[in-house]
Amino acid sequence: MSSQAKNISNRILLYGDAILEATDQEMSVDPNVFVIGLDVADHKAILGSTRGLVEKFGPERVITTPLSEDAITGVAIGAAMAGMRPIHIHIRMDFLLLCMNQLINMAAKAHYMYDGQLSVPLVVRVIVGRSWGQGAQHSQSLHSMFMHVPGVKVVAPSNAFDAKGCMISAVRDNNPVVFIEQRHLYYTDALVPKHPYTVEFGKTRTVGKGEDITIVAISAMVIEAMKARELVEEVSISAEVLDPISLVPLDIDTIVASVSRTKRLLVVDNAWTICGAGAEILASVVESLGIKNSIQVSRMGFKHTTCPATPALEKYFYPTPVSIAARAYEMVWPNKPAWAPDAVKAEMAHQLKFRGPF
Amino acid sequence: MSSQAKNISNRILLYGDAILEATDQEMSVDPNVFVIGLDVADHKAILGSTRGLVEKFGPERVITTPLSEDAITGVAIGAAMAGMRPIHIHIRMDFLLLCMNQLINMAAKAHYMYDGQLSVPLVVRVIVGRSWGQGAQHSQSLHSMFMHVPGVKVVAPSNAFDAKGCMISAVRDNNPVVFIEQRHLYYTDALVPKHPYTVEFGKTRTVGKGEDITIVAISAMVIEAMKARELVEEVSISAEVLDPISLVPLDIDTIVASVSRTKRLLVVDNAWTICGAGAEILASVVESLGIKNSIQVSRMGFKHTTCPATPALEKYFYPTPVSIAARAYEMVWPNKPAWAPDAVKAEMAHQLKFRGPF
Amino acid sequence: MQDESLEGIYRSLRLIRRTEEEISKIYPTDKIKSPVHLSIGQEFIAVGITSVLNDDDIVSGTYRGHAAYMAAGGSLNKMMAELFGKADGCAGGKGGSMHLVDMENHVLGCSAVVGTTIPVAVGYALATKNKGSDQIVVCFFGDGATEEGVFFESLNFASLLKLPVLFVCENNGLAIHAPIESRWVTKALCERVETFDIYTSQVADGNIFTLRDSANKMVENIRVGKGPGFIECMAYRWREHVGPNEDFDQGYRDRAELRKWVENDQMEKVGEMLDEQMRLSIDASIEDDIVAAIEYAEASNWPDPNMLDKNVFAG
Amino acid sequence: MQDESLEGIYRSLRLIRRTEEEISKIYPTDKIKSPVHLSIGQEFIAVGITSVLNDDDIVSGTYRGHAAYMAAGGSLNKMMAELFGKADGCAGGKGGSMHLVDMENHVLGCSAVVGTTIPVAVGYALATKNKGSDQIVVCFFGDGATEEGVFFESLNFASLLKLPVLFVCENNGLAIHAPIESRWVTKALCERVETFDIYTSQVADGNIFTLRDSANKMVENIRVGKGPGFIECMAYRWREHVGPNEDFDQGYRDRAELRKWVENDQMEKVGEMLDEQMRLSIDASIEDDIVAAIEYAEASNWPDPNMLDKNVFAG
Ligand SMILES: Cc1ncc(C[n+]2csc(CCOP(=O)(O)OP(=O)(O)O)c2C)c(N)n1
Ligand SMILES: Cc1ncc(C[n+]2csc(CCOP(=O)(O)OP(=O)(O)O)c2C)c(N)n1
Ligand SMILES: [Mg+2]
Ligand SMILES: [Mg+2]
Repeated sequence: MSSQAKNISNRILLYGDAILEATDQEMSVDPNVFVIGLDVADHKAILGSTRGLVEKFGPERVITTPLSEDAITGVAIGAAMAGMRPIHIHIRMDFLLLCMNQLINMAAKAHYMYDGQLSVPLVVRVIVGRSWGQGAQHSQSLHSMFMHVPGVKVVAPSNAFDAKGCMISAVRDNNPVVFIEQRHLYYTDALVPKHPYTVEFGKTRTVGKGEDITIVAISAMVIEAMKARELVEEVSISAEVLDPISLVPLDIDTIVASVSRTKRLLVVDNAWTICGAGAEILASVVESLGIKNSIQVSRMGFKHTTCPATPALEKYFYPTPVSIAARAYEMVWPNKPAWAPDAVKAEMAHQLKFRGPF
Repeated sequence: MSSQAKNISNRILLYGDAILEATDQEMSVDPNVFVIGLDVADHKAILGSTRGLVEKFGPERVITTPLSEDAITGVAIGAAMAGMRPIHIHIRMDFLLLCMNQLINMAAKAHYMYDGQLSVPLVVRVIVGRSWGQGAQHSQSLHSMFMHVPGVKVVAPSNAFDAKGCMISAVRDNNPVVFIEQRHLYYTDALVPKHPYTVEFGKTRTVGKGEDITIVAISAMVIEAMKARELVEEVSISAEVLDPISLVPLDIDTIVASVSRTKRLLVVDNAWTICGAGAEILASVVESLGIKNSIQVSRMGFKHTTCPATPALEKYFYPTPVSIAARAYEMVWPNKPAWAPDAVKAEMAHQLKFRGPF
Repeated sequence: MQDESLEGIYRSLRLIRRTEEEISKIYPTDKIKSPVHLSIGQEFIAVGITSVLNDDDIVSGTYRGHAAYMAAGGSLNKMMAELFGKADGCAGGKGGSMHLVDMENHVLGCSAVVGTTIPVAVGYALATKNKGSDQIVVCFFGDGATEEGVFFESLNFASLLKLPVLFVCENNGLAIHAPIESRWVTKALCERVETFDIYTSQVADGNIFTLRDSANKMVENIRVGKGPGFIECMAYRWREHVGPNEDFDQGYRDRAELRKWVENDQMEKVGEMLDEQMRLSIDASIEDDIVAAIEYAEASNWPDPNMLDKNVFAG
Repeated sequence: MQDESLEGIYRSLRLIRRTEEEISKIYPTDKIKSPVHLSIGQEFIAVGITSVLNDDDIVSGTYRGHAAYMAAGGSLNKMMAELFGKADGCAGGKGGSMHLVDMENHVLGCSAVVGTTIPVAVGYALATKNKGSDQIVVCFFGDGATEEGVFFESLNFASLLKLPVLFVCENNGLAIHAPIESRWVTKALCERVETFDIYTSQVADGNIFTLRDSANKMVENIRVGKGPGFIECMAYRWREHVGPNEDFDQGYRDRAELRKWVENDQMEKVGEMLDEQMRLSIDASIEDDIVAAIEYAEASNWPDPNMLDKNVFAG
């Protein structure tokens, strides 16, 4: 209590509250920052992450919109071109498919196509759904589509600390930033300093040190990978877990350095793998290490199917601590018989506070 | 002349005429096949590839539409669900960004999400622009976005023969097929049998045999790669050039088999490389060869910038026979000084019949 | 499509209401593995419209699709099994509540992305017209869906080609919690739709017979090739946007509004027109059907894990 | 924004016409490295509208943007250099004819994807309103653009927030070669837009002064916070859709139509109102400007290869 009082600026904050605090702080210091989107001002407040903003800053700066994702994206782009800093929020990333034209043909290209005369300091916040029957159209994490196209930054903070720091960086960035928030992360918390701070894009974080294998995990998969890291300790495998935090820009050097040591690279993404972030990371690492430093590589991610609604199938759709641990084991001990972690430990690693409905 | 008369079914046909013939033949045998899109019935007839169809089949089967890509895609999907086989045409692939919601959230998922009760036999023809100031918004080839998502097939025939055979396969396929036609390919011709035939998806074609390096080239890059293959002969490099033809399904086995021999893999794509088809192919090959068969890998594609309009910059944007040859040389002889092909030969390899405007 | 006798209409209204009430009772047990968007209070729209259709007409609904699905005659057992995530569900458990489908009974697949089904329904109508069938397609959607650009694109195209489609906007004045005033600059939706040369009608009295009259006229026009029709039917969502409960304690709307609609509950009104005995026997048979559907869902197996990668592509 | 005297209007009309005529003469030499969508015959719209604007108002055009760019006062030299693909182009050669921009002179970036700029212009207007400035944004687009869903979404949102934007539809009856009858089920565009509570006016007589009157009233309303205005201005495209030539030999339209519009050529009409001497001196100075612009473009360097990867991201 007294230690908390001493260092009041270091509280435990939930993921959504961290985003809220970042937004609030940036709106307080910069009148150009505003929030726009469906349902940003209702009592659910985007899983609480916009709670209180409309009361504090008024409806002109927390703008509820009609169901018009395409136009509203264009509106946000136009406002950004005029010097404002919109934060456009989508309750599901799948809905970005309605505004790809504005995001890719306009936001990503404007600065280049107009040779620097215009820029688009726009944050696009998107929540990636999972479980409780989210199904095919409420579960997609489409970051690789944005990684593919020059001109958009992409961040996917895996914890509350990064969420706050990345949000402040995103708001201050002069480019469009797609900000990816996996739904389950809203049930996680972390120590979050009270003062505004930034997490710099393009710095891969080593979240767990290790010697035998490098696991690069993206977004919520960082949590799963950390649990897998515990599980493989049982069989004396020391796994290094890296969190790139930002996918554009991507700090590949830290990944390459780690893999040079461990000789094994496993990428675990919260998305499909084909042409995904994992394909990119594998390809980049292998290109950069060259033929002389040959390494073992593997990718995990969504099963390459549409996401099913029923939990009976959905449970096989995502990588889990168990499946990640098993894959890591296979890579480290390719010739030993297959191994799966102790059922009880695996179960514990599996647990999540979340339960449906959304 | 007499030999031509004997085998009249083997004519030289331009790329667009091959597509036209396939369309005509399929429309003739299957009343469910129809064409829909902007400008499909005007005198330019989509670079000639729909010439005469409206006169032959009437405006009910060659449907001109308003500028409403999103709805028209949905309309095509609905008609396909009802058993028809629409061919929806877009004069530029960039415009697919307006209908990603229908393509990805609906067409790609319907068969799975409705557990087989519905299917979407839809062909989406898209032309990829290049040169003459096409610039940022008329030059994108976004196939990797479609490769990423389960449920859509993707083909990119590199010559008139495959164009006809793939079009017939696409029309008969019970799934959405994105059919990619690079603009410059319209100036190429090939021997094309007159009778209807199919080119099966998922069969990588070896278009040039070689021993020292495997070059996988996509769409129009097959032509550039074949020219590069000639150029590197000068320095005694024997390059094997592979054309996957279809990217979904992708025949990786043929690629792996070739690379196992040559130990070198260069993918040349007509698109950006990050999270692109090249990343996927590199990652897949390396995963499947494992650590013991280490190989040299590299990717080429669009420079990772927005596409500039001016030819002064655009000429550095695309891989060319010269840059491909130079990269291949570097991979085969990493320790020799850099080499560039003879200027005159390079120039000849560079030539194209095309000149603007569109 | 559905029995248009009073009994038939009542049966349908009652079936939907009672099924959803049971769904909302079961929901807290977590047996239903899907978000549910209930139609309670809005059932009269789906029932009124489908009661004027032919058996082979096509119905397209939304993620709030239980009512349209049941009114069109979709299998109750399979719907319940779908909500339970079971193998015998109408989509083998892959769709859940938001993606109902029953092609045998002419229910097109529902979608969880607002507005997405509108052009798809138009495309289906293009096909039925081209095949020379006299099937029409009814496309249900909410007031929020009319804010999506694709709605206008679809109207224009459907009218240009005089396609046999009846658009039905279920205007419950809300999109999640956003009141219509925050989303529509005017209420002139019908006037707007008319500028596309589409017959329109607004049904504001919440009366299923007024709605049927409108629908009947529209459907007649559509069948003779006059092109699409559009009905805006005012309604009220009695429960929360998603989930089994009421939410009048959340402060974004007033229970007084609900009361007006409850007083005008079409299920009760139509029920009162029936002979008491008849009504009781219908009610009883509905309870049996629901119990049977729940038993069917409970007894159904979980989908086999190998179903995960089935049906990504059609053969 | 632009001199609203008769001389000013004439100067602007003549400048655009003559510049585009020169462009079409140069075009066959392949010095222009870009598809060109000429405004010849439609210049009066951009000129009429911009002549009622303030200097700091914002103009948003399309890929057919030469007229809007020049009328708004965009740099002629830089436009010509842009068409030539040179480093001194308004977009350093990266944009070409379809992506003109001149923020110094309040010309927002043009786009080659139809309809894309409409919501962007609305967003710019949101910002000017929020900043309390009395700038308004004029958003030009073609009849084809009104078929894209984003157009309606933009109207609704702009009107909901009463944003200071003037929508100007240049209705030339064609989208590439598709006549409006194949795309619009009715011509009731203004009526449709009015259902969004937006003031509208159709200018059908091809007269720049009628247009200015309409625009003046609209702009007045917009500036006092009454929200967006909408003008549909009928026009005719004298040249082919893209490229420097006429295309009456292609059979999709009739030269007789052209004749009517040529007889009513606003450049000539306004020119005739001027004192002969004055007119000649304006004409001469325009020729000088164009020659200078072409020289500027010719003399300008090609962009340095290292510009290829500059400005992908803003610093
Ligand atoms: C394109 C899209 N945007 C946002 C959402 C999130 N969402 C789900 S339902 C809904 C409200 C839709 O309102 P309405 O169309 O009136 O239907 P109702 O729920 O009232 O029946 C919203 C915004 C979505 N599913 N799809
Ligand atoms: C979204 C989109 N679809 C299609 C095209 C191809 N296209 C270029 S111009 C054009 C016609 C546009 O017509 P309109 O808006 O009336 O403008 P106009 O050319 O007549 O000035 C079309 C269809 C495009 N550029 N963008
Ligand atoms: Mg509603
Ligand atoms: Mg036009």
